[in-house]
Amino acid sequence: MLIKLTGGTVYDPANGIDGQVRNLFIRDGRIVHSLNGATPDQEYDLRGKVVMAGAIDMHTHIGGGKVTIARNLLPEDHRADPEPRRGLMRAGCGHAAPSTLTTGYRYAEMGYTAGFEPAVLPINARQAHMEMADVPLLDVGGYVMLGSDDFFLRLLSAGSDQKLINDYVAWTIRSAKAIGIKVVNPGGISAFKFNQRMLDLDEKHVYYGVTPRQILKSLARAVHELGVPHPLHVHGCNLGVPGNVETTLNTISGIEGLPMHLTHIQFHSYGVEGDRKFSSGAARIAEAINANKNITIDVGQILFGQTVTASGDSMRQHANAGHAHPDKWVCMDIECDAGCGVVPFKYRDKNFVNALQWCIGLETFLLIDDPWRVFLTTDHPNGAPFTTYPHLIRLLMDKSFRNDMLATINPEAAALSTLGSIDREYSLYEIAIMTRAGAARLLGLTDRGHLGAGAAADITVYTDQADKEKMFTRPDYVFKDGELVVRNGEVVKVVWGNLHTVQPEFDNGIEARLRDYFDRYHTMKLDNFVINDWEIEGDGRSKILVHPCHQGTRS
Amino acid sequence: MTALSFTLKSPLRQRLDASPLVPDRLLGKSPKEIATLDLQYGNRRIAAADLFDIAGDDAESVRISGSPKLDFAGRGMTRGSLIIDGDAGAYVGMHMKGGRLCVSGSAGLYAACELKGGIVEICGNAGDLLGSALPGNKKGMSEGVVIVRGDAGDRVGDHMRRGSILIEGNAGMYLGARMTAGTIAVRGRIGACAGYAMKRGTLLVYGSPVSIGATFNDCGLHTLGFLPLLLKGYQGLNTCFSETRACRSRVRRLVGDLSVQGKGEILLVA
Amino acid sequence: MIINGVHIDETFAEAFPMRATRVIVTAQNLKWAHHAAQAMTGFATSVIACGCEAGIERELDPAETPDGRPGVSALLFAMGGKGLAKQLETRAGQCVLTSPTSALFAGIVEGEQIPLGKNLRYFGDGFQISKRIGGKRYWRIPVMDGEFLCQETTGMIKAVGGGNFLILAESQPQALAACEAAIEAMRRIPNVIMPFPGGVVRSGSKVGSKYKTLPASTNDAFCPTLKGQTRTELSPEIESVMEIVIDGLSDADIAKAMRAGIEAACGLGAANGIRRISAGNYGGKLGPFLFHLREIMA
Amino acid sequence: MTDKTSAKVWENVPSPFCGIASDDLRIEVCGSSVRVLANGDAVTVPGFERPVTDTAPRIAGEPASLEDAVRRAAEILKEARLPVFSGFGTDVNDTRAALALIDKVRGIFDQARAAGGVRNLLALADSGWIATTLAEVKNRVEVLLVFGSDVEAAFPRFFERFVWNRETLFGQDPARREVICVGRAPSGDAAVSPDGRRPQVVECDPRHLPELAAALSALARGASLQAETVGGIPVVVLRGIVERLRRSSYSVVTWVAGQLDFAHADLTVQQVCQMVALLNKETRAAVLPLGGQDGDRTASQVCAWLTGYPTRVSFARGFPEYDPYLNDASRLLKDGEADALVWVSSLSPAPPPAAEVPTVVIGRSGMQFDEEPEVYIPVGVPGIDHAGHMYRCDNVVAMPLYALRDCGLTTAAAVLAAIEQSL
Repeated sequence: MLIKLTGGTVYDPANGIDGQVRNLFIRDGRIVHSLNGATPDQEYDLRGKVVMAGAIDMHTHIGGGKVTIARNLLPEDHRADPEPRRGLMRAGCGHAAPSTLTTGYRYAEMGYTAGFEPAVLPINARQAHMEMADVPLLDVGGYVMLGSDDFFLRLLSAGSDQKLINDYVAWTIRSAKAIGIKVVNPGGISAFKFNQRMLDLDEKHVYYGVTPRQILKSLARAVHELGVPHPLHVHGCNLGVPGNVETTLNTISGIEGLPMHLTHIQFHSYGVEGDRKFSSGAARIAEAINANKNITIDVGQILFGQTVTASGDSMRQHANAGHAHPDKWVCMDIECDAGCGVVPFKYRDKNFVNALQWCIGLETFLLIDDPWRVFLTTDHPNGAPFTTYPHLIRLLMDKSFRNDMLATINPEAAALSTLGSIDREYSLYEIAIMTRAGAARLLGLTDRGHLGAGAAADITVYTDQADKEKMFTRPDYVFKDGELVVRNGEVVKVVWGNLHTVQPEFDNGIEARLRDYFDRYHTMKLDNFVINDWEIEGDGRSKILVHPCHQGTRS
Repeated sequence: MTALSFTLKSPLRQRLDASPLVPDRLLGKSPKEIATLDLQYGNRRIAAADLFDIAGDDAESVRISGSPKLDFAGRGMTRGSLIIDGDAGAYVGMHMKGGRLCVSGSAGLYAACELKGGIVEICGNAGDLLGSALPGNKKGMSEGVVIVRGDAGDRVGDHMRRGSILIEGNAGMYLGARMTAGTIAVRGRIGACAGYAMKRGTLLVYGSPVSIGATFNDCGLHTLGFLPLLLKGYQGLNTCFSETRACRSRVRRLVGDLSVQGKGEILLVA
Repeated sequence: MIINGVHIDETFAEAFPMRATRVIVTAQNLKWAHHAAQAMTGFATSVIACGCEAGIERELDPAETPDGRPGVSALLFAMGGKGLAKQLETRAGQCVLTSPTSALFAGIVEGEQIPLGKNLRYFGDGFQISKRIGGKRYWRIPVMDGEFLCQETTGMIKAVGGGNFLILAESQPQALAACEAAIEAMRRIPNVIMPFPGGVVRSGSKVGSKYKTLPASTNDAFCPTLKGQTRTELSPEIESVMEIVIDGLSDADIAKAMRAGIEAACGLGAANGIRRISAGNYGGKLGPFLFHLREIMA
Repeated sequence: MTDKTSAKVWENVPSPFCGIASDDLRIEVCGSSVRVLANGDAVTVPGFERPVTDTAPRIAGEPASLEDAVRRAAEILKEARLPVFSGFGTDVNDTRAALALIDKVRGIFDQARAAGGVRNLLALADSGWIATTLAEVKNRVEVLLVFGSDVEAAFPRFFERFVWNRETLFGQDPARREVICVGRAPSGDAAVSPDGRRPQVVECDPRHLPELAAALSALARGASLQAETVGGIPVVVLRGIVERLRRSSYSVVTWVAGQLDFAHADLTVQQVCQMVALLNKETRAAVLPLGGQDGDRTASQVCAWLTGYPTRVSFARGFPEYDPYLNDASRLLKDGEADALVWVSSLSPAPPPAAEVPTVVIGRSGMQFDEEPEVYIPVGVPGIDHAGHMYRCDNVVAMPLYALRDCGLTTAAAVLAAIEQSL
C-alpha cells in the first residue's frame, strides 16, 4: 500500500521541522523518503492542514487490575456515559474508567496512537497485558513496578551487590514484558503492610530498615546501568501531602545526576505557606527541573469534575480515602509484590485546594523551559480522564482562555497563584514535542513520535483552528501503522496496536535464586509467573516490538 | 378531553421500556407522532402503535395498560398524571420529579427508585428495593411520597435520602437498609433486619411484635412531639396514617444501626 | 375633631421601617406556652436598648397550631435582618428551648428565611435529628423532658415600627384606665404588638438630649410637671400623659390598631377625664410612615 | 503431542478448577486420558480426569458438521429478541469471544455462578473494601477469621497452601496462626493447625449471619450494645474476637461468596468489609473475598474490562447495561423473556438448565444433558486441550493455562467467533 499525504503543514520536532509544508509518503505502514515514482494507491490533500506524528500518552492507566477495580467500583459512572455499538465500534462505556474498547476508540478519535500503562504490578502484569490487548487502535507498553516487592527489599536490606539488583530488575522487565521500571512511594506500599502510615525520603522502612532514598538510587542505577532507555519512572513519597515539595526537591538532588522521571509531579509540589497551610511549590520545582537536565517530568494535571484515582500507592490512597467522592474506596495488599488503592474523587473549581492544584499543574507546565522534559498528562484518570486533553492543550496554548478560566475558580486560590502573571503560550511545535517527539525519545521508541523516513506511519492530521480545544478534539485523519483509522473524528477502521518492550540483558543466575524464592514464599511457580510471547501474540492481534537497550553507558 | 390511553394489544413477551409514555414527552405531539414513538422492546425498537391501541387526547393525563414487564413507566416525569391500569414492571417512577403516578396493580423491583419528587401510589404490592438507589449510587429516593396499599418487598428505602414511604400492608426484610434520612411508615408487619446499616431516618412501625437486631439499642417509651406533625403532613393522601388515633400514640424508640454509628430510629407504635 | 368630648389633635404619628417575624410557641397547655412566649418577648420594649421589640400577638387554638397543641403567636421586630435573627436566636434559645414541653414554629412562611432551629440544633450535641415534613425542615433536639421540636427557619418580612398615640387626661388614674381600655381593644387586632409593659409607655421620649451621650431623653413638652419650665404642649387641665406604641406587620395593621385603641380611649370620653389624643410627631424626621390621627379616625 | 500411545508427564501444571489456581500439579497425559499424579484435590482431580466422550457437534441430537452447527446457532441468534448467554465456566479468550458475539446479537451476559460474585460486587460498588491476596495471607496472616463459610468445602487446599505453609517471609511461625470460624463450623479438619490446635468455632443459625456481621462491625466501632447475645452467641465472645483482631498485626477476614447464599447477602458482606475497614484505623487487616470456581472470576474480570460492568450485562439496547437482578439468566428463562439460550462452558461439565427456548451449548466434551439441546458443540478445555488464562479466587492473579493434549477439539472462542462471523 502506497499513500501520499500532500501539502500538509508538518510539525515534526524530532527532525527539527516546525510548520513546514511537506509531502509525506507511506509504504506498507512506514514513512519513506519518496515512492520512487510509483503511483500512490491513495492520496490525501492536506493543504492547509496540520500534520503531526500520532500522539503518545506516556502515563495513562489503561490496563491492569486497579483499572478494573475502578470499573467495578463505579457502575454509576458508566451508566452516565454509555457508548453504543456504532459502525465498526463495539459497545462499551466511558468517562473516568472507560471500558478497554472505548478507551482505544476515544484515544484514536483524539489522534493518539500510543499509550503507556505506568503501574504494571509484576504479579499482575498478565492482566495488564490482557486488558491492553483489548484496547484497539493504540500501541501500548507498561512500566513494571518495583521497590515495594519483598524480593527487592530483601536484596537491598541485605546490602546486595548492585549487579544482583540489576539482574533482578532486568529479569522483571523481561518477565513482565515491560518497557521501563516504575517505583511508587518507594518502600511505602510494603511499609503500609507493616502498619507504617508515612514514609518520607529518609525515613526507615520499619521492617527492612532501608529508606526510600536508597531504593530510588538503587533502582535508578539499575535502570541506567542496564541501558533501559526510559529512566526510572518515579511516583515519589508523600503524594498529596502539603509540604511535599521539600521531599520532591530532595528526591531530585538525591538521585545524584542519574536519569529520573518524576511522574504526576503536580501531586508532589505542595508547600505549606498561607493561612490554609497549602501553597504552590511549582516555581521551586520548575527551577530545580530547569537546573537538573537528568530529570524529566509529567504533570498529572487536574481538571475539574468527577473522576477516580487509581494508584499503586496503597499507603497514600488509604490516607486519602476520607476524601473519597462518592464515599467508597478500595485498597489492596497484593502478593508481597505491591498494592493498590482506588479512590473516586471530585475536583471542584470552588474548592480552595482543588483550585490551587489546578493552578500548580499549569504553573508547572508554563515554568519549565524545556518542552522535551515535560509531558502532557492528567495521570488518567487520577487528575482527570484523558478525554480532557484537548481542553488542557487549549489552557496551555491560549493565555486569554486560561485567564478566563482562572477567573472562575476559588478566588483565594487564584489570588495565591502566579498563573495569571505567566504570559507563556505553548506553540504547536512545543505541543508536538510534549505529546510526540519528547515522549518517544523518553521511552526509546526510535520509530514512533516522528515523521522521518523509517518511522511507523502513526500520523495525525488536524485543521488548525483558533480554538485549540476544538482542533485537538477532532482530527481530520489518523493513520495507525499506515492505515487510515479515523476520519473527521470518527473511527473508520479498527486495528490492534503493538506492544512496546525492552529486553535488557542479565545473568541467568538470578533465576535459580528466584525459583527458590517463588517456591518458598509465593503462591505460583516462577515458570507460570513469566509471561510467554504466545500470551501476547498468540491470537495474532498484538505484535511485540523490542527496543534496544544501550547497556553500560552513563551520561 | 379524555386521558391519552395506551392499551396493550397482546401480552408482552420481553420487557418494554415505557419511559417515553409520560405527559412531559407526549404533550404537543400529534397522534401520528405518538403512534410512531420508538420504544425499546427486548432487543428491538418498535413503534408504539404496533404494541398499543392508542386513544384519547389529553396528554396531561396518561393511562397505560399494565404488565409486569412494563418497565420504567413514569421515568423522570415532572408533571401531569400517569395511571398504570394493572401491574407495572421494574423501575416504575424512577427519577420522577413531579406529578402523580398510580399503579392500580402491583409494581416490580426498584419502584420509585431515586425518586426526586411527586407522588407514587401503588395500589397492589411493591417489589424489592422500593425507593432505593441504583447499584453503585449512594442516594436513593430524595423527595416525594410513595404510598403502597398492599405489601412491599425487601429492602424498602435502601439508601433513602429524604421523603416518605407509607406502606399500608406489610414490609419485607431489611426495611430502611442503609437509609440516610426520610421516613418509612409500615402499618402491617415487617421482616427481619429492619434498619440494617441505617445512618439516620425514621422507621415508624405499627405491627407488633417485631424482632429488631442487636445493633439497635432501646431508648424506651415516649410521646414524641414531631409525630402528630408528621402524620398531619400525610393528610390528604388518604392513607391510614393520618387517622387521629395514631397521632397521639406513645412509641418505643430504638436507635441504630450502631454498626454504622447510626442515629436512625425505629419507632414502634405501642 | 372631637370624639365624645375628646379632642383629636391635628397631628400624625410617625413610624419607621422594621424587619419582623412571627413565631408560634406551643406547649402542653396554654399556661406553658405563655410562660415561654412571655419570657421570649420580655425585655423587648424598645430597640433603643433591647435589641428588638417583641410581644405576644394572640393565643392560638390547637386547631391553628402546627402540632395541634395550644399555643401563642409572638411578633418580633428589629431595625435590620441581622439584628432580628440574632435576637430571635438568643431569645428562642434561652426562653423557649428551656421551657418545659415547648415547641417552636415559624409563623410566617414567606420572606427571607432566618434561623430558628437551624443553629439551636447544635444544643443537641450531635444527637439532634432533622425531619422534613411537608417541604419544611424541623429539628428534634433531645432535652431532659423529651424532645424540643423546632422548625428550621421562619420567614422575615418588612414591617413598620413606632406607630403610636398619646392619651392626655386630667389625672393619672384616668389616663391609665383609658390606656387599658385601648390595649384591650387593640389586642384583638392581628399583626400588631404593643411592646411596652402592659402595652403602655409613660416615658415618651424626644430625639436627643443635653447630655451628649444620650440619643433620646424625656419628652419634656408632654411632661405635666414641667408645664411652667419648658415649652409645653399641655394645657393646664392635663395632669397625665401616656403613650401606646404599636409595631405592626404593615402600616394598615398599625392604622387599624390605632383606630381601635383611640376609639376605646375616647369611649371613656371627657366625662372620665380624657381630654386629648395626640401623637409622637418628630417633624417627619423619624420615618416615612405618617399616621394622621384625624384621617385614621375619619 | 501427536503420540497417542506413550504417556507424557507435565510438571507445575496450573489447575483451572480449584479456584486457588494451584500450579504445582503433576499430570500424566496418555492419548486423551489425563491423570493427576500429584497435588490434586477433590475439585481438581475430576476436573482434569473427566474423559473426552464427544468430539462431533450435534443438531437436535443428530451428528452434524461444525459448519452446520455454527450456522444453526447463528440462525437461532438472528431470530432471537432476547438471547441469554450463560454458563461461563470459561477462560479469558472464551469470554472475550462470547462478549463480542453478545454485543453483536444484543443479548444478555450472565454466569451460572454469578450470584456469589454479585453479592461481593454489590458491596464493592457501594462502599469498597480493603482487601488482600493469597501470597499476603501466606506470609503475613496472624489471625484468620472465616465468616459464615466452609472454606475447605469450596477450596480444599486453601489451608494447606496459604495458612499452614512451612515458612514465611517475615519470620512468623505459621503453625502458631489462629483460625476463628464465625457463623459456621468447618466440615473437615483443614483448619486444624499442624500441632493439632482446632479453630475457635462460634456457630449460629445462618439466618443470623446478617445480624452477626452488623454486631461485629458495631463492636469494631466501639459501640456498646444492649443485647447480650446475637443469634445465640454471647456478645462478650464477639467482643473478644474483635479484640483479638485488633491486637493482631495482620488479620484477614474471608468468606466464600457462593456460600453466603441468602437474599441480600451483599449487605452482610458490606458489614464484614466495614468491620475490617475500621480495624485499619489502628492496625492492619484485610478482607479476602473468595470466588473463582469454574471460572466465575475470569468471566467477570473480562466482562468488566470489556463492558465496564462485571456481570449480568444486557446489550439489548446496543450498549451495556448492568442489572444484577433482572439480567439473571435463570429469571430470564423462568419469566419467558429470553427466547434463546447459549450455554458456554469449556471448563465445567455442568449442563444448561432445562429451558423451553432453543438452546445452543458450546460445552466441554462429555457434558450430559437431561434434554438434548438444539445445538451442541463440544469444545476443548483451556488448560488441558489448549492454552489460555484464568483468574484465581482473589481476583488479582491471572494464571496461564497450557495445552497438555490434542484430541482434535476446537476452542469455545473459535466456535463463538465463527458464529459471529456467520451472522
